[in-house]
Amino acid sequence: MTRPNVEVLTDLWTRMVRIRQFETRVTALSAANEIPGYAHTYAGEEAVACGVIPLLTSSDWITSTYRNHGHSIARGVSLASIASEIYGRADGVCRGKGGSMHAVDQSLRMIGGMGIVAGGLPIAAGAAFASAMQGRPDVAVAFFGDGAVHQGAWHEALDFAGMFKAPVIFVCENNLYAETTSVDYHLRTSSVAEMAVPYGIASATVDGMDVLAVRAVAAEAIDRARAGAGPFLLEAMTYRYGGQYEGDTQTYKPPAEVAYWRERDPIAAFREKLLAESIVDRSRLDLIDAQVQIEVDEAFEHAIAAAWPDPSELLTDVYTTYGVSGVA
Amino acid sequence: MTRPNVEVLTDLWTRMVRIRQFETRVTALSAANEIPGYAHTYAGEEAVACGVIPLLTSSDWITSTYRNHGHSIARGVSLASIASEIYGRADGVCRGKGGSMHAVDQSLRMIGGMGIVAGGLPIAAGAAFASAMQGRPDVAVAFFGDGAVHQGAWHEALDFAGMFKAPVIFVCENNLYAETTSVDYHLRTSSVAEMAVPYGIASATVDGMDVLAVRAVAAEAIDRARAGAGPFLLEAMTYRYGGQYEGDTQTYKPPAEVAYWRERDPIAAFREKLLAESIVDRSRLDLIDAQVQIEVDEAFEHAIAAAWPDPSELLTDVYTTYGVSGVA
Amino acid sequence: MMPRQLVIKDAINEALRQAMEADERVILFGEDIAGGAGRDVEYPQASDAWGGPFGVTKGLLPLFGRRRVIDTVIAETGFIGASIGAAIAGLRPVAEIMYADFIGTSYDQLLNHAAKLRYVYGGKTSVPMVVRTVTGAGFRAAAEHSQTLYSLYAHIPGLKVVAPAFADDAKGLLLSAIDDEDPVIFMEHKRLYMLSGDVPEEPTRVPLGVARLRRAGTDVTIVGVQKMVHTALEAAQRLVDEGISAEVIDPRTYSPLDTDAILESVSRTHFLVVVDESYPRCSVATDIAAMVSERGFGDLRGPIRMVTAPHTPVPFSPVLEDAYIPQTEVVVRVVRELVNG
Amino acid sequence: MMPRQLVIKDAINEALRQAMEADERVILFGEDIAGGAGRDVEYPQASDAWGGPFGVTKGLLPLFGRRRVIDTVIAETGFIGASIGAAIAGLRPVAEIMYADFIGTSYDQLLNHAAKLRYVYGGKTSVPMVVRTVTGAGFRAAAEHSQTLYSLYAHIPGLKVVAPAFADDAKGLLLSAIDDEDPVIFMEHKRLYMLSGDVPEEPTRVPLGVARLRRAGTDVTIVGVQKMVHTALEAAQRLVDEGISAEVIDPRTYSPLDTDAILESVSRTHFLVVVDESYPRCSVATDIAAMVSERGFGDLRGPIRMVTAPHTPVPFSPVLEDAYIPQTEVVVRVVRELVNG
Ligand SMILES: Cc1ncc(C[n+]2csc(CCOP(=O)(O)OP(=O)(O)O)c2C)c(N)n1
Ligand SMILES: Cc1ncc(C[n+]2csc(CCOP(=O)(O)OP(=O)(O)O)c2C)c(N)n1
Ligand SMILES: [Mg+2]
Ligand SMILES: [Mg+2]
Repeated sequence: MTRPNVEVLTDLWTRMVRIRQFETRVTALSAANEIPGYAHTYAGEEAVACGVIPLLTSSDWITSTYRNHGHSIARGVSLASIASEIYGRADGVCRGKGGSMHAVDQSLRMIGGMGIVAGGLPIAAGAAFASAMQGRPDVAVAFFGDGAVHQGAWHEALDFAGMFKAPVIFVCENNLYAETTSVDYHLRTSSVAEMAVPYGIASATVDGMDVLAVRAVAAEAIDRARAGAGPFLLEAMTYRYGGQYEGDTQTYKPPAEVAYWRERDPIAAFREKLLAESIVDRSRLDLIDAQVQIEVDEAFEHAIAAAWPDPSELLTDVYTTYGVSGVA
Repeated sequence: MTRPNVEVLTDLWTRMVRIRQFETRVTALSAANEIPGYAHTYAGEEAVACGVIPLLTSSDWITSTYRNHGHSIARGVSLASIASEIYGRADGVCRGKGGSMHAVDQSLRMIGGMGIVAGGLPIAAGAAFASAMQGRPDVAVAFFGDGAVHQGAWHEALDFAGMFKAPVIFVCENNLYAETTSVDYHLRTSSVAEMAVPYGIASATVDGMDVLAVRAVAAEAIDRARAGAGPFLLEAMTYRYGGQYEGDTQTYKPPAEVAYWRERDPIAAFREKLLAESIVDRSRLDLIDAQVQIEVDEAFEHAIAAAWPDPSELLTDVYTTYGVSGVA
Repeated sequence: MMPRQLVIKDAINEALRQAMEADERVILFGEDIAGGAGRDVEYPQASDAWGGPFGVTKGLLPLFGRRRVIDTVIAETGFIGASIGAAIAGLRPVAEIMYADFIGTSYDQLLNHAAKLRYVYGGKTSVPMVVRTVTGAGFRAAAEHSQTLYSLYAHIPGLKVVAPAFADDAKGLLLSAIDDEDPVIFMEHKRLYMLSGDVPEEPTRVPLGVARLRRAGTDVTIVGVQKMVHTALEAAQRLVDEGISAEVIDPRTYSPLDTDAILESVSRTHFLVVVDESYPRCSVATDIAAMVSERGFGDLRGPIRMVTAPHTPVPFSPVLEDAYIPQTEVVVRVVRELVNG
Repeated sequence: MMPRQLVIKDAINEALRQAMEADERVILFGEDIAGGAGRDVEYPQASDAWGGPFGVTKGLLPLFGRRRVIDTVIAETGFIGASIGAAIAGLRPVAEIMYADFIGTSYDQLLNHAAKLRYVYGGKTSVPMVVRTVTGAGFRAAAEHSQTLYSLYAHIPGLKVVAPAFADDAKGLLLSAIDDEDPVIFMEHKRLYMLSGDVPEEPTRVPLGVARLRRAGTDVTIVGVQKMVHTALEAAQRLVDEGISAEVIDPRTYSPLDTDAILESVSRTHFLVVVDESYPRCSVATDIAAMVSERGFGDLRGPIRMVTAPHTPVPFSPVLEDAYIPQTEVVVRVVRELVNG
């Protein structure tokens, strides 16, 4: 892959900052008890979503998880509609029916933010299969965590994709933890990438704190898939700064480990790179930072002022077509 | 492992013949429409059950499948009680409630003949785990087919066993087919044994038509497990002579393939070996053959004359303890 | 065109064929739904060896090829999940779960994904897929190949549930299920596959959500669930001799349920018996009984009676299994007791 | 010993602790039921980080160690299946499915194995295991973390189903569930975890299969399902002002169901309302209603009314979720309409 140009690099930076600031706000609001329900933040992992998603066309498919804000923001979902969703408002990206755990936009071909670990993987494989079968160039990307590799659905999804050479990229966000459980305890292999072997699926492990490194491997994986060479398992080594969800006190993380990863912050590192290589100047980056700050402010101001769904929404959209007598 | 002595060798031979003749009768009776329901026969695969099961102590655990007659016979379940079960009689090994697909004896620590592909694997892993935890020497053996490796339950069972070093031996009866579907189509690896790698489980592929070869590897696997070295995946290459179940016309099997495997018949091969190495003489083997013939005759004569379960049996043993008011 | 006699198995096959002819997007997934996969060149005789264990899909492979008649590995979560994704991405998958009993191996995909992907995300997508599966006792197939489990699907908002009892309905409802924009569980009773009936040659749709009156009567309403419609009809026939006129309703679809048809019938007959071979607790039988006890109470002149299997797994032994499945005599006796007070 | 006030969460923790103290065979499996697995030496602060997402099992690790408080990977089929095998091989596993909604990922192990391993094989073995899981809406946890799904278990012969609503019952029923020789699904409502009540210090058992009269009354029987018992009690309290005396029954266990207690109550009050936050179709509400419509019909002076959630997934938005869960006012209105006829 050729080196992305300045516009692309600036755009990647912007998306990462947008995610970070959005999540920082979610954390603050959660701590203040302002947000109903669960919120799983993506801070620390920005380079993964931003390394992969901007490479996709608007007709490629994505499955996400409960930890979806980063994916949605990287995909271009407006901060206001995510914020509204988190607050359960009528103009939320899911009309308030999904909340933080499901805040993805199906009209951007984000199929779901699955609350069930590994639940999205076979679905992504199927979407990819369907694209290929219909002669379309679309690929699918399934995001999931390191903990998901233990699920039967993971096995069956990789098996399906390997068998039918479905153009799907399985992106494992290996953030070293499944809830409180570290990968040292839960994995039997030294990487998730190795686990692809029995399925006949190509794989690679990449530094998930380096957006360009992720991008380079993802681009290859996507190109391969579009060219009919089949699925890919991309493991990105990353770290979640927040708890499993907001409110998790994270007593299970050794401070030295946290410090090590904070040291490798994907946004700070990328900023340094951009400055060191004189790609963008400091004032431009600061401006972006400030603009994003305003965007985030506005998004949440919008959300708390937004209307609640009409109670009649409770009963709509269970089915696309209802029974003859109107009864579900 | 040292070479088994004459008694052991003769016993292995006898068990194999018992399975073969029993299954041959089941096939004939099925063809004559005398047997209710499904029957999945084990003819051709005798060396696997007989290579493994006689090594077990009476307190080791087994999970089997719908294709269980061979496992039960190798375990020493009486032919009469299996035949009665196949006919749904009161003195069947499951009191007539299970039929051919479930004809195993729980009092011999055969936990079940699972009708669900791969359903027994996590259960065997759990039994093994419990033995080890209680400081007992018992191991568990889970039998399953090549087709089962695609199930989520397979993945989760191997994962569990690998993680907790449960003393379980996973025995894959690779008979080249899952129903009509050949392993060439359904596997992405050149063996099932390789699939053990991500679970940190040791494995081997063995000639499943050679009872002594199976026995040698199984003995090692069992010893390892008893010694606390954890699980093992043993893949035995074999062939089913019958259909997926009786009535299956098997149009999917190329005649040359059938001939190739028939040529390598485990019973004929073992007989030749016993004779060639002058371990047992022909007349002794012929006598065993004839005696087994009588056993099988008697078993089925017994079964068709045996009483039906009392209708009250319908309602018993759903629970061990019933509700206070006697209501389930 | 004229209707001909077809057995249900063939009626289903015809529905699949016509749907696939009419719409490129319809594809089939399942284990050995053709058979002999991977050998078409090397050993062509293997192709289409089975058409599924009951031969329901036999003959579709030669017409539509491996591209659309897709033999999967034994991984229900894999191919049901893939069907969901494929449905969203523009296909119309019809996936076969070989026996309804196996649903536990893919239940999450239906419960949390197929059923909810529309509602949770604000109505932006549909999941137009069909899961065909095989229900029912009486085949001497024991506890893991004989269950009905209708209520595991009917309980779940977002799923539709169809369980035909006649050949014309099997064809017409399957065509509607494939047309439908929502996930439909289409349940075929293995003991009805060989039942024949008039079936129109053309692809005539039968709408989901509409019960069918299979016999008119005045003294009692018997609702039969799938195969039990036939038991109800036999009972009704026998009751004629006793001077009892029984009306028999086949709901045909259990979600949506045609509550109006059942209530209307009970408003005339004043008595209701529901016959269902499923487990008795939290079943479609209790669902229908509860609905009428709430909405049709004023019309009732006696208790609602449910004739069901006992609260036990399905036993293998023929004598036990025969005692397990609701028998015509029992329905006759229950109706007699009920109507004669 | 005196009862003290404990919240349900702590009552459950105490039951587990006492069961584990009394019986070496009791072990726990689940995801992060302790937390920080694998780090006990390297970073001991990680140990017991969570005690499950609600802290229900917190404090058991220090007492019983990793040998008996076992953090698993995210593989419900793996550890539920393993629990079955371990139960058969002499242990008494208590496995946690973090949310009832996740049951689809291990449903086969319960449906076809735990529930059937005794019956199918002629009564030679028992499967003494408990699956603890967390039910219920009202936590702003949306469609995949808020379901109850009682009927998916109660439908299945061979499983027992317990769903307590009070602290004393939570403790006493869990102890009985662990003692029980059969597989028991023990359902804990997340919105009740912090509800406190008197709980005896000693390990007092509450038998399975016995309903509890939570309020005596004469005019109507309200059966509440788990958290809805509290809604029923609130409604009963409000109805006093209207001169209506409502009796409130908490079945506590749904399989076996104490049908006698419900029927006896209805025989005195002549009216029945069932309140359940589950999906309305094929639910425990329909089960109870159908049972009474069959066996208690003669006692009824009006329709059986079911106050349930609508046939939709659980919505996230607080305003929608509040409308989703049966509200006290609705129960009051329904009772009023019913009794005043
Ligand atoms: C089938 C299932 N089991 C358990 C859970 C509870 N749960 C939610 S997130 C999680 C940890 C997932 O870890 P990982 O896959 O590494 O993703 P991460 O949260 O670290 O991004 C668990 C156990 C679930 N949602 N689904
Ligand atoms: C979960 C599940 N899916 C499908 C089936 C139907 N089925 C029964 S046996 C079988 C093939 C199994 O093949 P294999 O594992 O190789 O075992 P074999 O029969 O060859 O011994 C299939 C698909 C089943 N019993 N369970
Ligand atoms: Mg993780
Ligand atoms: Mg096989």
